[in-house]
Amino acid sequence: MSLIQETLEPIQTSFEQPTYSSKDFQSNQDVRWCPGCGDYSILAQTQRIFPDFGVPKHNVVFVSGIGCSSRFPYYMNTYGFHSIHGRAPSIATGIKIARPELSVWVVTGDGDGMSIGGNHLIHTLRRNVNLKILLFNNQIYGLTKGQYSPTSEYGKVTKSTPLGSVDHPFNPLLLALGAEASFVARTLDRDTKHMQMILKRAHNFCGTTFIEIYQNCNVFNNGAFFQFTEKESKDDNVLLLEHGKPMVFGKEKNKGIKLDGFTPKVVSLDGTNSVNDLLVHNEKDSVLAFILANFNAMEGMPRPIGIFRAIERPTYEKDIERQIENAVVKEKGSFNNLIQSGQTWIIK
Amino acid sequence: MSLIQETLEPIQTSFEQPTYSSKDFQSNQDVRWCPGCGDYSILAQTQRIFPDFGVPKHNVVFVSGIGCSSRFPYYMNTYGFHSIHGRAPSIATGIKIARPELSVWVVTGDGDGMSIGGNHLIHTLRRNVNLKILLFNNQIYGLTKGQYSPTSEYGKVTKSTPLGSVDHPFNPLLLALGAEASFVARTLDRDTKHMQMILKRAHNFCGTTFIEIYQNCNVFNNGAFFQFTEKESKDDNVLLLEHGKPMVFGKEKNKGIKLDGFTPKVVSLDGTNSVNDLLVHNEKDSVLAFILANFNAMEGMPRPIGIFRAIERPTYEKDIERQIENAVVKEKGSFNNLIQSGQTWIIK
Amino acid sequence: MKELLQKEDITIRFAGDSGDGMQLTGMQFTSTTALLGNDLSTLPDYPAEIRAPAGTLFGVSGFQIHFGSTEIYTPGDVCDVLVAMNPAALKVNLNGLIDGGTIIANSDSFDDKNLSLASYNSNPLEDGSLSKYKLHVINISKLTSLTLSDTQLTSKEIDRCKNFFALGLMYWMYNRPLEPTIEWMQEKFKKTPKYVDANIKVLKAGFNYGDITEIFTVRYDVQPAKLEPGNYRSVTGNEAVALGLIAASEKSKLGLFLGSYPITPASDILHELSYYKNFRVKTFQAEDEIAAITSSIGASFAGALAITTTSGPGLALKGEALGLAVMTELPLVIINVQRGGPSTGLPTKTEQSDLLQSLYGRHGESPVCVIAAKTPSDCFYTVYEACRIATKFMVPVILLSDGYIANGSEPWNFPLIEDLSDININFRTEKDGFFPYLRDEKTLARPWAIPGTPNLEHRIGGLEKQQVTGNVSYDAQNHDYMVRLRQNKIEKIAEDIPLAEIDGKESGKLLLVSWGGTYGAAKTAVNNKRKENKYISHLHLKYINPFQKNVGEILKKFDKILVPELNLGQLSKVLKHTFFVNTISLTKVEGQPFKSIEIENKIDELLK
Amino acid sequence: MKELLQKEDITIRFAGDSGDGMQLTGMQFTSTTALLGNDLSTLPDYPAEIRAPAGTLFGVSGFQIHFGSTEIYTPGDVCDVLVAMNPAALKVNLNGLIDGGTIIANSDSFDDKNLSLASYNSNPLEDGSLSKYKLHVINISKLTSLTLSDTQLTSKEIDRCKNFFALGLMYWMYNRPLEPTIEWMQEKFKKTPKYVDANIKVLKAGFNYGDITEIFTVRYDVQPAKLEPGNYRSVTGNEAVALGLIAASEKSKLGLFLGSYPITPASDILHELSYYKNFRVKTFQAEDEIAAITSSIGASFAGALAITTTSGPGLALKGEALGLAVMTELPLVIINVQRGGPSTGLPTKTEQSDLLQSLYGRHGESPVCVIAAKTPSDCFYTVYEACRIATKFMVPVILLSDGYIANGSEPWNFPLIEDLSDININFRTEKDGFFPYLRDEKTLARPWAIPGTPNLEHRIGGLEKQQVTGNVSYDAQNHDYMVRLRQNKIEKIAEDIPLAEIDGKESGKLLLVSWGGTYGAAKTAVNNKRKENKYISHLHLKYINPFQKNVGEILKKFDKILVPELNLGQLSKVLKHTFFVNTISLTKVEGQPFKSIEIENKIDELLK
Ligand SMILES: Cc1ncc(C[n+]2csc(CCOP(=O)(O)OP(=O)(O)O)c2C)c(N)n1
Ligand SMILES: Cc1ncc(C[n+]2csc(CCOP(=O)(O)OP(=O)(O)O)c2C)c(N)n1
Ligand code: SF4
Ligand code: SF4
Ligand SMILES: [Mg+2]
Ligand SMILES: [Mg+2]
Repeated sequence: MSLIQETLEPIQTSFEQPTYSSKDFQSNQDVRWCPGCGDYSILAQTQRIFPDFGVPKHNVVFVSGIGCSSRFPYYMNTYGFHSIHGRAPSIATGIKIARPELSVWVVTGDGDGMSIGGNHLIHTLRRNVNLKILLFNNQIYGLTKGQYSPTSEYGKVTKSTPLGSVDHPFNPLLLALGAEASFVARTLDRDTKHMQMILKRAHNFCGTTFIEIYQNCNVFNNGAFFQFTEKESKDDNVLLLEHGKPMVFGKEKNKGIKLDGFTPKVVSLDGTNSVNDLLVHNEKDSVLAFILANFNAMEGMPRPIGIFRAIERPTYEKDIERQIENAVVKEKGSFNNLIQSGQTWIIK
Repeated sequence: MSLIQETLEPIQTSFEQPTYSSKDFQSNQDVRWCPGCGDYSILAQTQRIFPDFGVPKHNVVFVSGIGCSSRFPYYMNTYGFHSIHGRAPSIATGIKIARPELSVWVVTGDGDGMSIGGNHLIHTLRRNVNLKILLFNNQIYGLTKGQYSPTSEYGKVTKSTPLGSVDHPFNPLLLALGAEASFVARTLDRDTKHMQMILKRAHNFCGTTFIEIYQNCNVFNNGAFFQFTEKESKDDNVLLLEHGKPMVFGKEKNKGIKLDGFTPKVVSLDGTNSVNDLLVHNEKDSVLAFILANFNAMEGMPRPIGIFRAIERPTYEKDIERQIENAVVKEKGSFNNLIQSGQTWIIK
Repeated sequence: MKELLQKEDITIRFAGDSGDGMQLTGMQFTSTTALLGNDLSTLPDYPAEIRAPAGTLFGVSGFQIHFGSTEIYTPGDVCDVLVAMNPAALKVNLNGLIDGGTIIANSDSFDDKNLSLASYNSNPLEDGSLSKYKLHVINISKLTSLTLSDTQLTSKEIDRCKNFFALGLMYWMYNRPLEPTIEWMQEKFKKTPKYVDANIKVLKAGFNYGDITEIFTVRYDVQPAKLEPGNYRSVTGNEAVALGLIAASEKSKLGLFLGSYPITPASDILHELSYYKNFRVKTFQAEDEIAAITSSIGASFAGALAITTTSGPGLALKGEALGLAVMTELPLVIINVQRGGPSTGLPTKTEQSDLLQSLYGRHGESPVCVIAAKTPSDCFYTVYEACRIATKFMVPVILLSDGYIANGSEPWNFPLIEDLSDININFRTEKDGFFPYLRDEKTLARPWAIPGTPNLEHRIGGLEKQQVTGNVSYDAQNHDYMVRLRQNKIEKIAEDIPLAEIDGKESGKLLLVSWGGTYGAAKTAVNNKRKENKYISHLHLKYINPFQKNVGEILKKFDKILVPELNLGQLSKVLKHTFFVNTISLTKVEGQPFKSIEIENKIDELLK
Repeated sequence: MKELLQKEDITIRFAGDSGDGMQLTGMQFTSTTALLGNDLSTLPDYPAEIRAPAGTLFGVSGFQIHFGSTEIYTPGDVCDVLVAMNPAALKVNLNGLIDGGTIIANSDSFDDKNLSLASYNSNPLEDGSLSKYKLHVINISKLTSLTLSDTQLTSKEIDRCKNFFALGLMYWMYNRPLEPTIEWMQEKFKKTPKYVDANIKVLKAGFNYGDITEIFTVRYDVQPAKLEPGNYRSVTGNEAVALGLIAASEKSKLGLFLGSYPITPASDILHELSYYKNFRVKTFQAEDEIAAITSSIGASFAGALAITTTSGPGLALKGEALGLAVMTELPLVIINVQRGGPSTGLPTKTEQSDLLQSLYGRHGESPVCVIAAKTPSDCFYTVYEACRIATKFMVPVILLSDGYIANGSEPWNFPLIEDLSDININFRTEKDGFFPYLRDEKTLARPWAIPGTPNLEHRIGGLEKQQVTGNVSYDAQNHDYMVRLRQNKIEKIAEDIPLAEIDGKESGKLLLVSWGGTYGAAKTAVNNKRKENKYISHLHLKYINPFQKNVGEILKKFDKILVPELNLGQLSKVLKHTFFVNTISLTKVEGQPFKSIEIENKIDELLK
């Protein structure tokens, strides 16, 4: 079931394929993140997967705001714009509207994208400008040295909350769903293959893609996501979402998700419950996406990663192009006609 | 079922009850809306219901941004602040944090609250500051004379979209749910009793209350909601949500809402379907609220009015008070102690 | 046959309720008068409320037109005729009427309710208080409904026609033809012919009323002005901005991108441009002013002719992002239509109080080019010039307009595309020797290398840039160098613009310096003084940052420098610290343009 | 026993990788030195990156301390000693070392990798390039690990202790006791005693290394300064702001509300205040700067002592809302800790380039009070004064600090609460005669009538206000009146502040005018010149809008006026247009404070 109209535009497929290696996407700038920062892996995966897209690198633009994460564009050997705090989605929107043929990526942090830039983010999502948005969520302000962010957990002790934060955090995916984002996903800095897969899916999707990437800030918020990324714990705490597949997880693949009314439950795949009783993931189902996004707040539920929702709808910039083409076909504008189009008179 | 933690604070109940009439809430300022504007009714209902609340009027503050709707505070004989475009939630947050004992109301428009002020709105909702937010949604920019707003429908022809808007609009309730608003409701300018009821429920709720009010702008967007407000059509197009009650609607009360998986359907209460098969409204169920909020986009579904969700959780300003009280109990601050608290030395 | 007197110029003010159609009436009178070859200037003046309750003082909407057989630079200091459709309109506008001036009052609206809404204790039409004016009390509403008594229109619809009665009467009184308005009606209401018929009937009834009744004994005629020969049209400042942008886009072959958020009095530029999809104009109504300017910055990076339009409060919000455009050295035109401040202030009134904000309203040393338009039609040339400078020097340019010239109109001897100077754009495509911050020696412009260009991949941003490479640099000397370079680059523009021209002698006792919309009143004041054989010189400044190269020189040749401004003396401050000359400020902050008499009085005082 | 030489003042710079703990080392040296009774001034200097890759040039973190037996006003123009923990630290800081100065280099880090990261072709410790300095090559890392070889610490943990070796050595060299640092370690690491032991061991090892080895033949001593008697503590500018706000809150009995959004270099004020919950301080980390200031405006309306803190880009974002505070005439203190601009610029460096933005960075005529702090401890008094003015005059006050004084520290003869002047707040409670915009005759302040007060219900907002009633008014004359009144009100503050005091003769050839953080360098320059018998006068301006009443008078008595600024001459502009005096600008925009020598050279040039 879908609450939003179904795919209207075909997925882009054919490009003249340049042959790149990941090196081609590495700029000549020194990478300046702290040693051990999760940002390195995200950069590496991006550089690794981009050659697969077959987009000429001069047609790619990375736009960011301000924050550690927002240094990202400097390291990609494409066009790039490291802008000001929170405004990357708007700058990228301007680029994309002006030049729909470019592949435009936004890199933002939980502070940059969810705090000061929250409004631009949700408006971009509702408009469905064909931008690829990567939210590096480390649940902290890194660059300003460790204040809590809008995704930091309630009670978090930080420089600006010595007695613990009393801010109920945003759930980024829930907010994106509330803004009717057409593509909503989550991946992990340390799961290199999964991240590459998600980036590729995003690239192929026509519309705004919103990807939350759990990113470890080893200096100010070390280990925030270790239970989802470390070998010992990840299998039991992460639920990999795959379209059309039942929701199974656990080291032994012996646990699953069942629905009781609207309430999801973890069940063991012992005798009483079989795989056939489990919820089956469906990227086209918004209600399911909503339920999955809410796992964060539910004790005992694994954390889903993957594509929560992917439902195409018209993109903003193509709609504009369409209006323009129609108007031009009707009557191509000419300044001389325009300026004389109302009442004019001659004085001799 | 609830995806957010349950009520933590009791609903406020006892006040020393002043005896007011609606007149007491009318200021001496001339009301300057266009004749016929839906704002008049909202003002009247507010002035009518306020005496019921038993709050001394000097403890009430109305805060607004800019727009026709935002003129509202001038007409309420309480404290009032007609601020700048989009910032009412932040100003109100400052007031409420500084003085939690005040009853603070925010009046905003679809442009003021959802366009320029969208970020403050969602942050206020997630923080759960105990503000009463009234969004006058007329799906247009009134004060600036008729441009489309973020709630205007796709394709709308306005001054700034002569060929029709290509902006997919926000669904305000969906966005509020995405921001985990604890109280989410909708009412209609012309349904005076319902509006009064909703205002009262909001008043009694402890936490941010977000109320979308469909408001007719008879000058720039006349009739936008007539199918939900006019006698001939409203019964067949409006679904009144009542906690614990099955979802029945229609002139003859002969239609209802049933669920098929996650998909709601309208059914006739003829032989095959009975009231017992219908969905029952539950203000504590977030998934249900999400499904109901999505009715807007679904052909053939009635428009729900009422309280979509009401789940209490700690309020921001009370948490701050709590931290302060604990800290003060531990050791009341004294400047002289503080300034000497580190290393000091004496020079003679 | 009634007497026909010749007049050199006339000022009429139409005033009524917001719902009375006064703006429309005024605009019709304007078109017809322009067609007759008069020079003219208009001043629409409407309330901040959309449709305030009928009859209230704050709901009065006015439209003033000043037309003549000579050149006209202002909408008129005082009116010769006041058309007052109700008591509030009379009350609000009476002090703008010249002693002995004519009042046309719609007596039907002077009932108890309306009188009390306008705070009249007695009916001014009857109590003799208007004895110093030529008062014509006409039951316009009644006459309108009589005229339309045989139609099917509802009484509400009939009442809406009454403004055309007043218009017809004015057409008679000032010897104007009805045809242009009739043609306009036929076009405008073509889908509802009943309105066409009704309106024409009423218009003619008004005209005939003047002709037939005994009330009026004289009519006036205002001969065509000796305007430059050419093709004319009427234009408001906001329209001229939109047209100028279309022209710049066509000439530069750059796609036009407008990122904007609606705000009075700038919104009409957005409205105009959003119509021009067939010019491939892309208008983006952003969620706020910050998204408006930042989307434009993105579009500029991508190679568009990028524009953002706003008014004061919006410019304040754009300050931070404007700094980014300064640092990234991208072309951008910011159009600020000034209104009354501070804060929400007087949103529908005019003012010139954003000059200092335009120059200094950003953190850090953040210089931008600032230029100002002086009249409605000058908005066209000024925005065109802004586009030229922005793209040639790779800098943000702020264009200052104001509510008065944005909404005011004048006849315009308009150019065709071939009459305009070229705007040549050279996107960088050559790989060899490319560095993002390697500059053109003459302009100091860095290359405009847009995404999509092979081999020129590069990164820009808001952190300080190393010279030449454009890499991030925290180097002390480099920062100092770059701060001064950005300043120099703006100053360099002075070498690319014409010298300032002075109107009058090159030295003397008194120089009048004007900028922006005060041009008209200043010019008129100077002309009037000259008629009295008082010679003063006049310098109008279009370029404010940088000033033209000879401005300092000019200023220093005068004993006194008078600077009238609709603020508390902002240009004065800038002249003082830039040229170290003393100035005399004449300031007025009333939400209205200067009257030339106010400037003349000051001149007299200074020449004493 | 080694020789002990007396010195009047010494400047040391500790430099190393961001991860080497240089800030901490410097701060420890500072505390100990302060306790000894020296006067001192410090300059922390760290990169914009959090923890840039080890060994890189941009990852170098430095901490400079200048201490002496006389009064110290700057962190020192040049260093006497450079402690370089790696090649990059040497490279970056060498040009700040005095010829013949001392270098302490950790030779262990001068390996091929680090040398190449620092772009050295050969090892400067070996190639003779440092021959003009006293070079001490010490294998600090090795010595540290030897010292800790018998502990259980990992080699990584051991390596983290090496800064204490350098510190111990410096303590030996400048004859400082180890006890204060040992005590601090015992407190700081009390949860991990193994660190306490290790650090103390290494600290002592460094000290003994100086004492025992033959390398060092002399030590130095710097006698206590003859400071004013009293109770002292060390304080940074940001700490002083926080303390000043606590004092103002306690004294005024107003609850303190801080709405802020983190930004370097202002964040520490937020951090400090968020600790003071037991003072009932309410800190609100808002979603952006606009929410930060508007929440403060709300809190002010509600009766709090309302503050917002930020740096340049944030101030730009607050411009529109600041206009609302101007219009609604609410008390508000805006603290702007300036940093390098424009745009993101040099976020961790200092600059004075937000002065014009503070004065003019808003639409409309939107005057606010602007004052600036001159030293770390002066931040305390300045913010206290800002609170006093804001609440007494019901106006917004912008306090300008900068990165240099915000992070720098100095010994401070601090006051107790009873030493501070009163701040009296009178909320309006009386119903009779209450009008929201009826003013106090002396201050022109309107009443502060806060929600919750019976019978004083009223509405305020951003539209122009009718005088007295505060109702919305579009009246032309009223607007003009109110615009001028708001301006007057700011000017009136001049009657409530002390006259400016000049340091030196009241007239003469040259007046040095400083503002904000340039105070120290200016003062030092003046003192140094006096030592050469060159007498010049010095005027430091704390109040910039309005200026003190006698400033114009003072300026006019000098032939030349020299204004050093870390911008392109912003105060100069303001002095010129306010007082119509000519000024000579000395400008530097390098992200660093002035060296006094730079001012001295200019003085010499002007006195020639
Ligand atoms: C207008 C403005 N306000 C504040 C800042 C300071 N600032 C820089 S980055 C940042 C937050 C960064 O957090 P996040 O986006 O989560 O990025 P991270 O460093 O964690 O990757 C802030 C508050 C700024 N640069 N500009
Ligand atoms: C900073 C700023 N930008 C723009 C405006 C212009 N403006 C005033 S109200 C408004 C939109 C009003 O729409 P809405 O909030 O829906 O209110 P309505 O008039 O429809 O009740 C706009 C764009 C402004 N006053 N301030
Ligand atoms: S501070 Fe955190 S997020 Fe920033 S670079 Fe370091 S580890 Fe990464
Ligand atoms: S313009 Fe619309 S919303 Fe505004 S007052 Fe008029 S009818 Fe109401
Ligand atoms: Mg972060
Ligand atoms: Mg609206």
